Amino acid sequence: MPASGPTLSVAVHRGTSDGSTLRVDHFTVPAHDSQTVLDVVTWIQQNADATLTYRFACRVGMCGSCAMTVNGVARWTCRTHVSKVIRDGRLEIGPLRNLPVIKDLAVDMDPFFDKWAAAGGSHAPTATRYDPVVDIDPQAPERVAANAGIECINCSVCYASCDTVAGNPAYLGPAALNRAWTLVNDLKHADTKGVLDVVSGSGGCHNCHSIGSCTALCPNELDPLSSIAGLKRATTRRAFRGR
Amino acid sequence: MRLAQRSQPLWLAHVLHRLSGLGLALFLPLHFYVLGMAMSQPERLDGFLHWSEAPMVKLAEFGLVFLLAVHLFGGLRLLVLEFLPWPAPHKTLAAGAVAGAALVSGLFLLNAV
Amino acid sequence: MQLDRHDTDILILGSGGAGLFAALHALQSAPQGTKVTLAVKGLIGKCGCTRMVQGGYNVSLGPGDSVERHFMDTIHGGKWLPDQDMAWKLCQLAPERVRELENEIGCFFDRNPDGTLHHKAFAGQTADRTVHKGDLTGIEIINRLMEQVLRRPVERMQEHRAVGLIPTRDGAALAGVLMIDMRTGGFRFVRAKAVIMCTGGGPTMYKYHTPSGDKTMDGLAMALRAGLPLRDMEMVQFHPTGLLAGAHTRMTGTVLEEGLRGAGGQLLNHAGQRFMFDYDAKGERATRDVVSRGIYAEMRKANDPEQEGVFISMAHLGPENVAQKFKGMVKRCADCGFDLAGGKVEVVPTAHYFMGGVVVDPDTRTAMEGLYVAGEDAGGAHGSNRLGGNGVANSTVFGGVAGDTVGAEIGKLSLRDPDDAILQAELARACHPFGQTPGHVQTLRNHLQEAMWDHVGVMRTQTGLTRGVAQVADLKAELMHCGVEDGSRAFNLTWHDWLNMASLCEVSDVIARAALARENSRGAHYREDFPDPGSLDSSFFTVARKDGDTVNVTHEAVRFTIVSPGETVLPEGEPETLVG
Amino acid sequence: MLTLRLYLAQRISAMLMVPFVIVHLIAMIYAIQGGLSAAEILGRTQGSAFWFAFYGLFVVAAAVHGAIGLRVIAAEWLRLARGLDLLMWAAGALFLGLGARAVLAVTL
Ligand SMILES: Cc1cc2nc3c(=O)[nH]c(=O)nc-3n(C[C@H](O)[C@H](O)[C@H](O)COP(=O)(O)OP(=O)(O)OC[C@H]3O[C@@H](n4cnc5c(N)ncnc54)[C@H](O)[C@@H]3O)c2cc1C
Ligand code: HEM
Ligand code: SF4
Ligand code: F3S
Ligand code: FES
Repeated sequence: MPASGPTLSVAVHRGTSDGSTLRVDHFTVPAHDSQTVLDVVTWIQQNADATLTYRFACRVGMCGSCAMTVNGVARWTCRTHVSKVIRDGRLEIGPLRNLPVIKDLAVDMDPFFDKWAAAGGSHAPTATRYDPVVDIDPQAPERVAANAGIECINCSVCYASCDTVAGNPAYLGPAALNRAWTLVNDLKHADTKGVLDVVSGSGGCHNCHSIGSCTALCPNELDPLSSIAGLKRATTRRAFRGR
Repeated sequence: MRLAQRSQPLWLAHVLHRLSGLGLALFLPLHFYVLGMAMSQPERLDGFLHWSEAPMVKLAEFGLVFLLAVHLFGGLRLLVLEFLPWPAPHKTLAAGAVAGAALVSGLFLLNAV
Repeated sequence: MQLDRHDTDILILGSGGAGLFAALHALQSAPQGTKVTLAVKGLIGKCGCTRMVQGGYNVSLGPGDSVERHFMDTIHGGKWLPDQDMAWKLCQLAPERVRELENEIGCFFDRNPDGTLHHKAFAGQTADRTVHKGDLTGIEIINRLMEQVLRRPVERMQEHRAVGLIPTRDGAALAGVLMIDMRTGGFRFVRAKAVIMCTGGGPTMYKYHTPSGDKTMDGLAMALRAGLPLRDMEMVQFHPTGLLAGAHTRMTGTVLEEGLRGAGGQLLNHAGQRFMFDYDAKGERATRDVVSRGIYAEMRKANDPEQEGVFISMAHLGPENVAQKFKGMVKRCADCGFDLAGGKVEVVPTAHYFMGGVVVDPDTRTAMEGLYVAGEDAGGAHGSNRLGGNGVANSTVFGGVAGDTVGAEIGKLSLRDPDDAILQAELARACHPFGQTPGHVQTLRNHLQEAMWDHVGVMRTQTGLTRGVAQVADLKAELMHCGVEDGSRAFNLTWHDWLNMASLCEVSDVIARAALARENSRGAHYREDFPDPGSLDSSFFTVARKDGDTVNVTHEAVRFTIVSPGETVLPEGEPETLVG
Repeated sequence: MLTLRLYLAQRISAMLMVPFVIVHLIAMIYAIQGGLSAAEILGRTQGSAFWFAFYGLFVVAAAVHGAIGLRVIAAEWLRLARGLDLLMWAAGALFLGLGARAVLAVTL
């Protein structure tokens, strides 16, 4: 489709992880005032190349399915305005790093969620649906710490940005460890010991080198770096208490 | 694609710390070896130390102290980050560490020349 | 054609609040060793609308509140059309479900300073009863549920799209579901003793809409083709303030939260003047349907292609104050280039929720053995309008109920063989676009969205609806000639756009016909030619059924099994409302 | 591939080395004034129980710390999976062996 008016020059990484069909395609996309990177990708699929694959769902930054690498940085594309990331009228868009590519811009997120589960990432109850909801002081330090990390949309931006994940495939990664930290601070959680055990294992929190790309890039402004430091302290304290 | 996320200060601090650690680890055996000469062949040690007057060797020496200083302050930064539950201004900490390292190695350089 | 065949005991479609709760409860209540499979169009927990819930969850756990009060508010909100047994079950089980979420699933609902659960006020309710986690309640609920499901032995079929419900040869029972494994593009037929359908409706056939992009009425289209009765299909809820940012951005239509109006936000028309007081004494604070109609009327009056919508303005409340109180909203607007705190943002009513759905009993059973439906796909609980906060309550309550019901009944159910003719017909239907010359699916979708918005939208007339029915039929025919390139079918989004469009066309037709069949105005359904609500005592709901190639809509009387118009179940002496 | 135990060993040795390195750095800055000679070094350190303990502990800490550090780098940058333990112990032994020899040479 010929475009009149201002345009963007967009390079899109195509293909699958097996590498057989990897290539970069170039497109010219009409530019608009309110335009997100997801809109650019959508325009290409709808108007220029019907075979382009990408993933999105909510389109407002809640589901964390639309993350891609944009001009070298992992971002949620539905909430990334083009003007914020464009360089010299150019966009380069690829799949997230550190995860297998299914096709084009869609990655397989299973390893990310497998690690989420492996880091002990789910609540173990201390009460049932027949018990009243317990009172929790919203100012209790544990609750404050847990609240600070709980609103993760599991978008994998941090995971894709972490060089430790890139170098060490066993490393659980920032998001899973951030969730583990919220569980350690969950006053209702029955298995704090279990969480501290798994995050002390070979893929655990001690592999983190505080590189901080996770905290710098989390679109929800969470701070996995500090959460992981919290886990390091908690496990160290426990080691010295000899339990 | 160039990984632009790597231009953030904490990433640079990490790489600097790693490279300095690696440099130290590679240099250390050499350093020990040279000092070990004091036991068997003190004259060769002296010979070696004479070289150290040479500009090249001076530069290398300065480099080592620099590495040690960088690694020391980088390491202190990490230890503070991990063991003291300080809130977020990690970047300031990183900058401070670099400044400290520059100070020490600068001092050393001044003394050496 | 290559068709992979697979068997399971319990197959769940969709991973919103309904699907995930169905999975957890099925595992709890079915005999040991029962195989549970979760198939979903996106990734588990990362698609659908439950995740997008902002406001919160209605539950009568607050001081002075009661199940009776919640029930009466639901009946009043639904203008006496809800199925009363379903509405009662919704209100009755909500407390248990919230305690389950908090105590067993591990949700962090917000607390009062004294440590008790915080309940906030939501429009149209006589008590503060909406529990929440900030304004991202859905993320909290779905993330915690997803974690619980991921660590349990549930067979996962992610990025699997259901395309057809395949009955047995005698048509009395469901044999299984035909699916596309989206990643490979291959077909898969999954037989199951029981299927729980939780695909979540989703009125995305409107020009402006809020739901997640994966929701395109697939479930209701499949149910319709399988001959199941659908009720309340004219009932589409519009949220008054959707963001308007142009046709080229997926941001358009997304919700600006209700609380903005509640806090004093002003709506300004094209002349820059407030107008809501012309329509209702409560001004901007009137209920969703009233405000939506007010905005729509102003838009129509101005008829300005340069500025379609109206503006919401918050600046008079102090930009810093707004930025602090509505942090998430202000940031969301800023991300797409608008200044909500200090400037004005263009808004428009946006299709938000679908009250209509498959006819079910209060235990989620349908007319077809082996098929259970829960969540937004099921009709009845809300009648003509859904209270804010009752949507996620509905999906989680009935998802759990479905899991329990199926778990208890699974022992009596067995695997059945499909009607091969129907299976082949559904396969052919899904592959239809590959036999046509490639066209531009998106253009057709745009036309459908325009047609539904113009003729079957916020305000309706017989002429408009008739035109709507005709236009939808034309688009359906056009779609049948619009092909998709048959290169690789693996993760071929354009093929799925075509299938989405097919579902939307089928259901749009039913919406328009049901709207024609209701010649009065109730809740979300407003007929300019019949503005009267009609007599409450003779309230009826519409039931649509596929009959050959057409859809027939009939009326059925609402049964007042618990309370009749003019009565209340609140104990004597209870105040009318607890909110001041 | 860092577990809690390796992590603790690396961090504790690092903390231990902080005063060592600072003292060593000051000593070096002081010592190089006017050039270095074997006699000068040996004159300061030989026969001193303090310097023996100081450098002895320093070497042990550095051996532990450096060996674990190399293990991490090998894992992440060279993608070694097996042989990590071997590498770590070998590096540690080398540091310790050469270091012990050096300490003995300058303090005995
Ligand atoms: C922006 C927004 C805000 C909202 N805020 C509130 C609120 O504050 N309070 C409230 O009570 N309600 C709210 N709602 C409504 C609420 O989200 C819904 O009522 C409820 O979550 C529906 O749950 P569900 O499980 O039925 O469907 P969903 O959560 O939508 O899940 C549907 C699932 O089915 C899958 N699916 C769809 N088609 C297929 C197919 N063909 N094959 C396989 N899988 C398929 C989808 O991918 C998804 O996983 C809001 C809705 C929106 C859009
Ligand atoms: C003042 C003394 C020292 C301090 C405070 C210190 C501190 C640290 C810390 C905290 C780390 C962990 C970094 C991470 O996990 O990212 C580290 C790593 C390392 N250190 Fe040191 N160190 C010191 C001295 C030394 C010495 C003398 C050597 C030389 C053998 C050395 C070699 C290394 C190596 C090779 C690493 C691994 C680098 C990496 O993982 O990135 N360190 N140091
Ligand atoms: S921590 Fe932030 S970046 Fe990481 S997955 Fe969660 S929301 Fe995404
Ligand atoms: S980027 Fe990676 S190394 Fe740690 S601080 Fe964040 S997880
Ligand atoms: S599409 Fe949901 S976060 Fe972007």
